[in-house]
Amino acid sequence: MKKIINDPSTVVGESLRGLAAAHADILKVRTEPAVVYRADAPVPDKVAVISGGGSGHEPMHGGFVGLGMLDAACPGAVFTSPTPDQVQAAIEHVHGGAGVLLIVKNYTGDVLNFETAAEFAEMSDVAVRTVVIDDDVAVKDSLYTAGRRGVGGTVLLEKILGGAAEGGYRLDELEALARRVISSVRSMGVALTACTVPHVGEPSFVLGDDEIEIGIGIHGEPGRRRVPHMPADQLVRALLEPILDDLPFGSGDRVVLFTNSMGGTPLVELYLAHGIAERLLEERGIVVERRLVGPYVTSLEMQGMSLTVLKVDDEMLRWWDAPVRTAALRWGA
Amino acid sequence: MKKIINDPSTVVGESLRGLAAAHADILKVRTEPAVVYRADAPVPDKVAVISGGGSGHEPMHGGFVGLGMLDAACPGAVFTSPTPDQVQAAIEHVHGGAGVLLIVKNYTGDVLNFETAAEFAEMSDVAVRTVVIDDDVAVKDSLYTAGRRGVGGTVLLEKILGGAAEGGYRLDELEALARRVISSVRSMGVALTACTVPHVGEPSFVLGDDEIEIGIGIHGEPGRRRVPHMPADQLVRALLEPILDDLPFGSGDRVVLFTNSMGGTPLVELYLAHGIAERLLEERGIVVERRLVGPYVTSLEMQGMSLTVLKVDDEMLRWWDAPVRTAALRWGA
Amino acid sequence: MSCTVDGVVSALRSVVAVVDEHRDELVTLDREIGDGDHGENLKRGFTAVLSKLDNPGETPAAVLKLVASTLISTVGGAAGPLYGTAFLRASSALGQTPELTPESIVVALQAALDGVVARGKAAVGDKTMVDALTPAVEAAQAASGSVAEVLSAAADAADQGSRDTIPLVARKGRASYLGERSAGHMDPGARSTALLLRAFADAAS
Amino acid sequence: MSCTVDGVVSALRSVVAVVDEHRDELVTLDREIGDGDHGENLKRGFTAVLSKLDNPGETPAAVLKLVASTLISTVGGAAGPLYGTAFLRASSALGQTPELTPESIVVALQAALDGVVARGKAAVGDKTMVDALTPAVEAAQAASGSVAEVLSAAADAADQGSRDTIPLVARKGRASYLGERSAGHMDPGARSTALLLRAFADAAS
Ligand SMILES: Nc1ncnc2c1ncn2[C@@H]1O[C@H](COP(=O)(O)OP(=O)(O)O)[C@@H](O)[C@H]1O
Ligand SMILES: Nc1ncnc2c1ncn2[C@@H]1O[C@H](COP(=O)(O)OP(=O)(O)O)[C@@H](O)[C@H]1O
Ligand SMILES: [Mg+2]
Ligand SMILES: [Mg+2]
Ligand SMILES: [Mg+2]
Ligand SMILES: [Mg+2]
Repeated sequence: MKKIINDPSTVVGESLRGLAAAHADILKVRTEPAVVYRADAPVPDKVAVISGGGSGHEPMHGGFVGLGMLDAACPGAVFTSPTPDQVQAAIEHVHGGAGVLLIVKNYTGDVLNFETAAEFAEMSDVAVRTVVIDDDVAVKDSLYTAGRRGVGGTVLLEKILGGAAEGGYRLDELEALARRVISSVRSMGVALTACTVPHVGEPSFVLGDDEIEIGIGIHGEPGRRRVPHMPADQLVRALLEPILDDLPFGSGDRVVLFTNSMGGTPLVELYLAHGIAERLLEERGIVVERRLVGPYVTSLEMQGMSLTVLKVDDEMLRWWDAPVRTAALRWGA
Repeated sequence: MKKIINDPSTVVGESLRGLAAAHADILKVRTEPAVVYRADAPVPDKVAVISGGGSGHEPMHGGFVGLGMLDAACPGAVFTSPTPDQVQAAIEHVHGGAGVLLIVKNYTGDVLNFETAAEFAEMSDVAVRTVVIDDDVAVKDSLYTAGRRGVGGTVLLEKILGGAAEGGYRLDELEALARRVISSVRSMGVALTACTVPHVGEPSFVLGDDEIEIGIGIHGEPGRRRVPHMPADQLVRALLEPILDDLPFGSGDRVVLFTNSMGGTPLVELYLAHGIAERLLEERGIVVERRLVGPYVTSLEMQGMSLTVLKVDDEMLRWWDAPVRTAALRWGA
Repeated sequence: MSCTVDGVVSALRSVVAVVDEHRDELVTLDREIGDGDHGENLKRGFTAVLSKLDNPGETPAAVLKLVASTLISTVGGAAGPLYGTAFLRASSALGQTPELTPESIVVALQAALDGVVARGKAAVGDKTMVDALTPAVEAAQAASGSVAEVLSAAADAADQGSRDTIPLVARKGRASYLGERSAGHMDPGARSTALLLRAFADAAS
Repeated sequence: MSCTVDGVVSALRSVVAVVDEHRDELVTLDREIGDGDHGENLKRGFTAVLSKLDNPGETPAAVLKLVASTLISTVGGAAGPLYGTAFLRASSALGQTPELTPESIVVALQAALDGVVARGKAAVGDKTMVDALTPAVEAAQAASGSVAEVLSAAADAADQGSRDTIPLVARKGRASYLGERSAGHMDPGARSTALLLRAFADAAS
């Protein structure tokens, strides 16, 4: 394992120090327990939006902390959900009197840890609402699974909610908007290579020279099926069709298209894939209103990509377009 | 070779289509010959700033086209400098009557191709100046080499010049500023893994499981020396010391620190390295005024990083801070 | 072991050692059908527990509560809240008793299982730690004899329960994403439950 | 070959075939001490040349000018402007002559070399295409006989010159970044120069 680290057990802490040094105008970091929070937190009378999850998905979530997006992020160990006391510390630190919205990706660990924290917060009279995002169509959503995973859609959700919170939405309104976004967003991903978790030291799965894994999550977990590698035209179709068929999306729908790199896929490939996705959507009469292209929800150095499609309306677009000033996403500010 | 492409010979063209689709509000793409240019070009009475180089370094340069940075970028084949007619087309397309500044990275191919284009432009009465950036301290600068390579410093140069051009600098002033930036910036890089050029199909060099290559360029070319992998503290020092000793940088100097990923290194590692670099600079009494952290000058999927340090003054900082609105760098706009 | 605070503390020290020793095995199991962090998560948690055992409190319940809160705040993932809840409920079930008895062990184990089920909503057969803990509780109830004998029966049953997870298709936790591909592997949480119980049983004998 | 336009065009067709055939070899040489694109660059360039050979113009000079401008606008890298300049200067040197002679070949080769040196500023021994082209010009000047014989002498000398680059430490181009590590490898541009001249010589005989 070759990584730019000193010691697997100090990776997250040391990385957070670098993050804080790099973006002192936007965010601050506290440790024990680890929380990344807005430099100007708490923002009085604004609903605080908090998220978190395992590390290794950078820039998610720490890179989305700042004006118009998250008030705080709770980074767990690599690929491990954070602990309740991180979430509690985040709540105490950033709540501005108008309540807190917790954005949780649907994994058993994340759900349980955030749930515990929410119970504590309620005891100290902070109004807390939790929304769980589960946009990954690769996972069968049934009574017999832990349900769909939260993946790329999380970025779109955090941007839109962060914008609306900054714009004055009350907790109820924000929760309602969150639920609409969650029910309108779908994603699917593919891995060309596996990634190596620092404390494991070996790739999380092994793919042959000409094999790819379709339907992977973002934690290096194996996917739904292993198939021979294919040309980009076919690959993008293999990701996009299950997404479109699921909601379903149809002619005339307005969408945000998010083409995400899993980390190790170069931009030259990612833009190529994005161009194909745009064309396929156009063929179906689906109108791409906004797009996001880049490595935003990653799995360390994994090569691969995911597509996320969100069916939008004017309200969502308004908050998507609203100013944002974070380490990873920035416009209008 | 597993890549998200259809055919090695169409990679650049297809990728540019995706870039254009993703950022129609910022840039446009023309083909045959390929040029990425500002959506609002030509900007009347502004010096046009043009750069270019081989593809495979994305987001450089296409991702830096837009308000406050480049007016046009000329993308060559992967790792191959563009041809003169691309540069000529760019000049024709974006010059707004106040002359053109060409930013060329110091590689024989780039220098020769831009030189040819500049000759043609002079014939058609467009005032053209060329500056050549050569910031890579890994290469010995002597009469017996092609001179130092242009690497990470290019981003800082393009941002500062783009800001100043937008701010009304005349061609002479801009050229003078460029020469000052070039003489004040130094870089050095390391590869943990090689990258694979699509039309080659195999890695450009082979590193052992515990080997790294110090002093690499950005074209997958081998570096100065191959050494056993080392902890991040040591690695960052091995990159930073030759930089600091070269200019040299000393106590009290004000700098911009740019911690760059070669593409495949995850942000969690990059921020960790950035934190170390900040600490080492602080120990030497060097004041970090601004920082940039991310994959901006890449070598496809190569894992590795580079450090760039620019000694700044108030004039440079002013244009660094000026609004920029491009696909890859954006603030204040 | 003595069944006072001191005995519980020294049992916990062996638990820490066992987790340490089996860290890689648990990582490997979790890589196969999960995300490879279970061994590391537990190691981080129990290492933190170890650092607190010098001030364990007055009663067995107090020690277990300390373990619970430490695990909750250091383990993360699914296992953190689940094991945390298990120890917390076991602690509550013990009340102020200064010394553990075979009966109190049974009550504590049952409370732990109830806690895990309440939090994680898993049933037997879902391929989780519940598949080790459920037979362990049943065996403890059926066992007679000393604390050591009760714990040993529980550990044996948990061990068998963890093996029985191998053919199962997961329906809870991260392994459930794999669908049919989760069959053929032992559940890491069931394995760690068996290891923990074995360590307690060994310490008691 | 005939030494009229038709002959030059058919020679160029064989050049294209040779470049195609040796594309991988040139890529490999360039990977070792450069960036691995030389074979691909020339292939792209000469493929473009091929597509233009149906309207070659009236004189040998016109064909070479067409080759020059096509290479300049399609090859990129160092080789594009250098080979482009070489063909452009050779074209100028030929003037309006309708048919090549042994003497005009010598003049054209000399002009090509001068152009490459003017653009690239490399001297013999710097480990570049100049190390193949310089001995080629000298051999052509010394040779007597037909166009075929002159070109053949040039090709032989270029071949030897390219081999002689192996032990050299590069002082120009991308290979110079490697310092001492560039020794032990043949320069890709010297090799392609030798291949081009060989293809012309073979076509002429
Ligand atoms: N809903 C649940 N109920 C009971 N146990 C569960 C549940 N979900 C997961 N587990 C247990 O947690 C173990 C995984 O723990 P761990 O790897 O530490 O967390 P994560 O899955 O978040 O990475 C599984 O092997 C399983 O035994
Ligand atoms: N200054 C120079 N003068 C003459 N030939 C040169 C010079 N620099 C490079 N070359 C030639 O160009 C060849 C490399 O061409 P190519 O790989 O196509 O371009 P690049 O180096 O830009 O990738 C070298 O092998 C060398 O023969
Ligand atoms: Mg986990
Ligand atoms: Mg090249
Ligand atoms: Mg796990
Ligand atoms: Mg080359």
